Amino acid sequence: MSRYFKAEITENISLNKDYSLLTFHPLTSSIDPGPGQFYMIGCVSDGGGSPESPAFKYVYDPLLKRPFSLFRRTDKGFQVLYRIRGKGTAIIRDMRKGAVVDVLGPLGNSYPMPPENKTALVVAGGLGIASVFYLAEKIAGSGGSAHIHYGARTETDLLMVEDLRTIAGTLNISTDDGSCGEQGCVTDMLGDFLAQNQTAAAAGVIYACGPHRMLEAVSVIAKERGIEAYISAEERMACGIGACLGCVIKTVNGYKRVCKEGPVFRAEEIVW
Amino acid sequence: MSRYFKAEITENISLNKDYSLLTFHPLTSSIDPGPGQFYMIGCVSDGGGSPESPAFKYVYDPLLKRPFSLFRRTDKGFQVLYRIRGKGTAIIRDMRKGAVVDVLGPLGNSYPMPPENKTALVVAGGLGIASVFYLAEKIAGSGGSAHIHYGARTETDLLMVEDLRTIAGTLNISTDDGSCGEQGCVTDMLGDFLAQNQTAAAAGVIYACGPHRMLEAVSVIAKERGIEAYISAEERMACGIGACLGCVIKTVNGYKRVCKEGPVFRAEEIVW
Amino acid sequence: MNLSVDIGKLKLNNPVMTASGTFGYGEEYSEFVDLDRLGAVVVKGLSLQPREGNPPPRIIETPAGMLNAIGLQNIGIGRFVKEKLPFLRRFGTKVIVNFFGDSIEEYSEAARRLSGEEGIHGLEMNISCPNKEAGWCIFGTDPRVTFEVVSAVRKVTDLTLIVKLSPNVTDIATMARAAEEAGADALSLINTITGMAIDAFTRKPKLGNITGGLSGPAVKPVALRMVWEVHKAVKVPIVGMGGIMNAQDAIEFFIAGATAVAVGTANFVKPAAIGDIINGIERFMTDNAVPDVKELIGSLIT
Amino acid sequence: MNLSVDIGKLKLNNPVMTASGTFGYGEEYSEFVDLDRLGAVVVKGLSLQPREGNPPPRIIETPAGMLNAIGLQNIGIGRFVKEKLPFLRRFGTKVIVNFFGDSIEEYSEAARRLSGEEGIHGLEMNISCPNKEAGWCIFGTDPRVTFEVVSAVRKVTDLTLIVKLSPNVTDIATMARAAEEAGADALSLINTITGMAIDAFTRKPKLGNITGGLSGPAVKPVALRMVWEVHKAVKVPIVGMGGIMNAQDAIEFFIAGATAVAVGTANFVKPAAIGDIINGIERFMTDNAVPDVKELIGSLIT
Ligand SMILES: Cc1cc2nc3c(=O)[nH]c(=O)nc-3n(C[C@H](O)[C@H](O)[C@H](O)COP(=O)(O)OP(=O)(O)OC[C@H]3O[C@@H](n4cnc5c(N)ncnc54)[C@H](O)[C@@H]3O)c2cc1C
Ligand SMILES: Cc1cc2nc3c(=O)[nH]c(=O)nc-3n(C[C@H](O)[C@H](O)[C@H](O)COP(=O)(O)OP(=O)(O)OC[C@H]3O[C@@H](n4cnc5c(N)ncnc54)[C@H](O)[C@@H]3O)c2cc1C
Ligand SMILES: Cc1cc2nc3c(=O)[nH]c(=O)nc-3n(C[C@H](O)[C@H](O)[C@H](O)COP(=O)(O)O)c2cc1C
Ligand SMILES: Cc1cc2nc3c(=O)[nH]c(=O)nc-3n(C[C@H](O)[C@H](O)[C@H](O)COP(=O)(O)O)c2cc1C
Ligand code: FES
Ligand code: FES
Repeated sequence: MSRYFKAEITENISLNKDYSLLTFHPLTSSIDPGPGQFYMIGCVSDGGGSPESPAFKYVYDPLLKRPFSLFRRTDKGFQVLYRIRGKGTAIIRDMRKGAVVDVLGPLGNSYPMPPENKTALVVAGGLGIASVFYLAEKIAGSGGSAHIHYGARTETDLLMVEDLRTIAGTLNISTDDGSCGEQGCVTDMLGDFLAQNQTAAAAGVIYACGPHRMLEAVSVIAKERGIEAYISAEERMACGIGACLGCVIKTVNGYKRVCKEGPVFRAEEIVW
Repeated sequence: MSRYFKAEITENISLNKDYSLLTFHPLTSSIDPGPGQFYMIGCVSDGGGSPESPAFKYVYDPLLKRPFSLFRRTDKGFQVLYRIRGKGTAIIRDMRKGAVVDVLGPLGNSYPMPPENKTALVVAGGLGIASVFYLAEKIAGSGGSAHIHYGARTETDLLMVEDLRTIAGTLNISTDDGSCGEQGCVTDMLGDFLAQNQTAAAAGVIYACGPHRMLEAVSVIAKERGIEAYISAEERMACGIGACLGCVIKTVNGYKRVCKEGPVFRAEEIVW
Repeated sequence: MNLSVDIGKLKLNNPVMTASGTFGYGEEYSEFVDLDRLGAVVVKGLSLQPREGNPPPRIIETPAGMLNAIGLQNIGIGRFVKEKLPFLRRFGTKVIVNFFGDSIEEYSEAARRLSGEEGIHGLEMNISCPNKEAGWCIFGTDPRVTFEVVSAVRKVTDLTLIVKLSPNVTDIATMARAAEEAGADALSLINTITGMAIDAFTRKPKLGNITGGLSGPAVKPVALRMVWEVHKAVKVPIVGMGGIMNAQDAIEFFIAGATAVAVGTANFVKPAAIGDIINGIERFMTDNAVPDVKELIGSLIT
Repeated sequence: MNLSVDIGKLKLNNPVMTASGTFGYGEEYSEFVDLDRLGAVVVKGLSLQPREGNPPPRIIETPAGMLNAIGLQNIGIGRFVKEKLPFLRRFGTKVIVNFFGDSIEEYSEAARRLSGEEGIHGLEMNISCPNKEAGWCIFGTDPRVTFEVVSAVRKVTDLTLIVKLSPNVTDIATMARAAEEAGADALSLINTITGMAIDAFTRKPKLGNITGGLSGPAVKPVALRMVWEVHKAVKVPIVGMGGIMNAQDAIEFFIAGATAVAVGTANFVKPAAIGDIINGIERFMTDNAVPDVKELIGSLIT
């Protein structure tokens, strides 16, 4: 049972030109992840050959593993929902079923589940959905239900919406260009929701993941209304396990490591 | 018509654990190669994606293209017979049909065809066969026939023997361990052949490719018997086109570039 | 098969240690690596007082390498001794503490404080961190200043003293001799090479600190050359590092003249790397009939 | 869109040139690159007399880089002028001749000989090649010697004089200032970083010359940092190089302070690289509304 393992790719589905969904199955027994935790994935696959291949052992570009949130678990393994950004994700996109990858995880802390008397208010901006989906699923699984606010730039950036619908209490969608759902930003949508749902506002816990600006706006809203809020942060990472001090974020208690004390922080703790 | 082109992989057959045969088809019109010429192949494929992929554009390890002799031409394209040595060849081994690679070639000079009144004596040590096969085929195609001496360490290092048989006048095989053909080294076999075939010896031209020591031995034999001999040399290469001065070999006329003045040299020119 | 080597008074079970700053305080990696297997654990650089370090981003990947600008963030010697050292004492492995200061006095005081502690077996003096304000780097780039600061530390400690050299110098051999003459028991090299990354679109540096230190496979050729140059220049043992990713890399450093090696960036790439490297060295020695790792040291045939 | 820049008296159509030693004498690459598209062609380093260069192997690939130890093999200035220059004269592109000598006298004599030739538009003085015998490297590592040799060359030539700096120094800014004060019209950097590769099995150096110069993407972070440091230290224009593989890399060098860039190792990786880079710079300027490439120079926001 280790957080460092080799995994076989069991599925790698292209959702559209920019996004894919990878499923990997650990080849040795691994640890159960919590919602909000992440994995670091090596960007060299054995190309269907053997992990003893020189291509697997001696190619050092890309070098570092890439961090990805646990999107959800299926019977085929762990899923990560990812955007093709640079060379690492482009290589992962090209990995085929059966290829073997090096994985480290689950890493970091988890979103705390909402107490029984509280309602989960989930806010996702863009790929932030990857970090909160599993949380929403867990909440649904434990009999609760989450109000999900999901915003993206445009329709094609809205991912896995049908799956989301099955686990959401309510699902409010917005896009910057109005191509789907409300036009505008997800934080405005959250603000409106809270204004109209005083009970949810009074007994809610916010869980947010998305771009820095969005998280800042969420934290302002939460503060104004006195709602407990958790955000998931992102930083460049090398080790993923708290050793290199590379991934720090500024908090009211000094620098904290996103990979260790995070990625989930109380919103009020962050110095925006 | 350019010596620098993208090519599609039309076939990549594993001959055994250590050796494979790659066929690539130029996507733009390319130049006809001569026997003994070589290609430099980029070791990043587009992985079946697009050459615009960041994986294709921004991965710099392996960096340099790898040189490979033209093995032969088929209707599927140009073939190279290669051994999986390090990371570059391991990556090439894993390339699939349809992948696109960056290719430079044909490069260097060619073996001169034997004059009509002369017999070709082909000597190949190990992978040296990759460099002389096309020559033998050309000779067979033009109505001549080559006496081929082909030595390798052991049976599994003897490659494409059946194909070779169809184009050889005579084919003599040796292995270091006697697992196939004569036991011993290919140069001894050549020596014996010349001793027994005075006519071939008197009117022969030697073409040799293989390990340094073997080439040296061939050149000694050729000199002793006054036979014209050509050898194909190997050196580390960067540019492949004579610009970097990286691939020089010591000759009686000073350093010469294997990629430009070579890879084929008159045996007597080399300072062994 | 003998893998043991001596670094000053330190007897290491094998010649593989962790590179400072890449293995935390040991605890972080204990899940992936049996600490008892290591020749030594070298901990993250410490100073008398805790340090906040540089603003993020602190890490940028580069081709076959990475830039870091951690800025020597650390919990300070006091908290290290109280909170981290007890964990390390549980292992048989040697503990080497990497430290630094802003002045000769701070260096001496840090060394003095560390020397009294049970469970600290050696000191590695970082005179070469490139992430500090300009003036500071003089400890690692001016041989007279190097001599002075190493001499001062030498006076206050009996522990094995390893001086860690900066590669950002014209002549590493001169720096090495200065440290040796000042009483260093060993030298370690290389620290990171100062580099920089820029975002073409925002026109801003990619690191919060503008510049950072380059490590990883990209720097290995430079590290190997410097180890070889220093090996020819001094008598004290060398701890070689810079881009060691596998056992073969480590063997190359031994051949160039290193008595031991340290593994840094590789830990990030593969958390079990250092264990694999030790196993790989053993396998190499078996396969190539090398009964004693010391036979490899400085065995370059030129 | 304006891509033209001035390097000394040289007006370049665009700021992209070839790095000396990686583009032969221009002819070799004319099949893959339209030489008229280039800002300038910088030819392989020349000396008064032809040189044999180092024994092979001369090239070793390293992670995201390569070591070379060509040893300045060249056909000599005489043959260059007779055999190679006529070809280059056919193009509108500026021709910059990289040269070196073993003494101040040789440097001056070489510069004098080159200055009279039609079709040579500028000189690049290599004081930094790491592949020569020990004593020689002092031209590029001791600022007083740099000042002296550059001053001597300055006296004998009116051509634009670019001095090419070595990265193997503690303080590149000091070296840059020495060259500037001695009359250099421009500075180019970086040359290769000295490195080494060892075969673990044979225990021999992988290069015939033991050490060689590291180039390629691996060194880019170091090159970028040095360009930035030199940009802050001098007024003369800088030709930046070291690991430029694509247009974005080139833009980063402009932002760090380079007025022009040179492309080296990339030519080997993709023979059409330099043309692609020029096209890519144009595309970047269009996409990002940069009407004049000069706007980018030294535009780093810190
Ligand atoms: C805790 C955490 C969870 C994440 N979860 C997801 C997810 O579920 N889905 C998803 O698509 N992306 C996620 N990301 C971002 C993802 O890690 C980057 O998109 C990815 O590393 C880009 O790699 P690349 O090689 O394609 O890009 P390149 O730009 O080539 O990468 C260069 C380097 O920068 C790092 N890097 C680049 N972008 C980021 C980024 N945004 N955050 C951190 N490091 C970065 C890379 O890891 C690499 O070291 C997450 C990041 C963090 C820190
Ligand atoms: C003119 C010429 C023709 C060749 N023809 C063939 C052929 O038909 N089939 C075949 O299998 N091999 C051939 N080789 C050798 C082939 O180029 C190497 O096996 C290959 O480059 C190894 O790459 P790698 O990445 O797997 O190994 P690595 O060891 O990882 O390569 C590291 C670097 O060393 C270079 N290198 C390693 N071995 C050699 C070598 N023997 N010669 C030159 N450079 C080398 C690589 O190109 C690369 O730059 C030829 C070499 C030359 C010079
Ligand atoms: C994230 C990081 C932090 C580092 N911190 C320190 C440090 O605190 N003290 C020190 O002497 N060296 C430090 N180093 C340098 C390493 O110990 C080592 O010298 C360098 O990384 C080269 O080795 P590598 O290529 O194997 O990583 C650090 C390196 C990295 C990558
Ligand atoms: C094979 C080779 C030969 C070189 N020859 C010279 C030379 O003759 N004169 C010189 O000043 N620089 C020479 N250089 C250095 C390059 O001009 C350039 O400074 C260096 O390679 C860094 O750029 P790059 O990373 O783009 O290659 C040579 C570099 C290589 C790789
Ligand atoms: S990534 Fe190393 S401490 Fe977080
Ligand atoms: S490989 Fe560059 S000259 Fe031959």
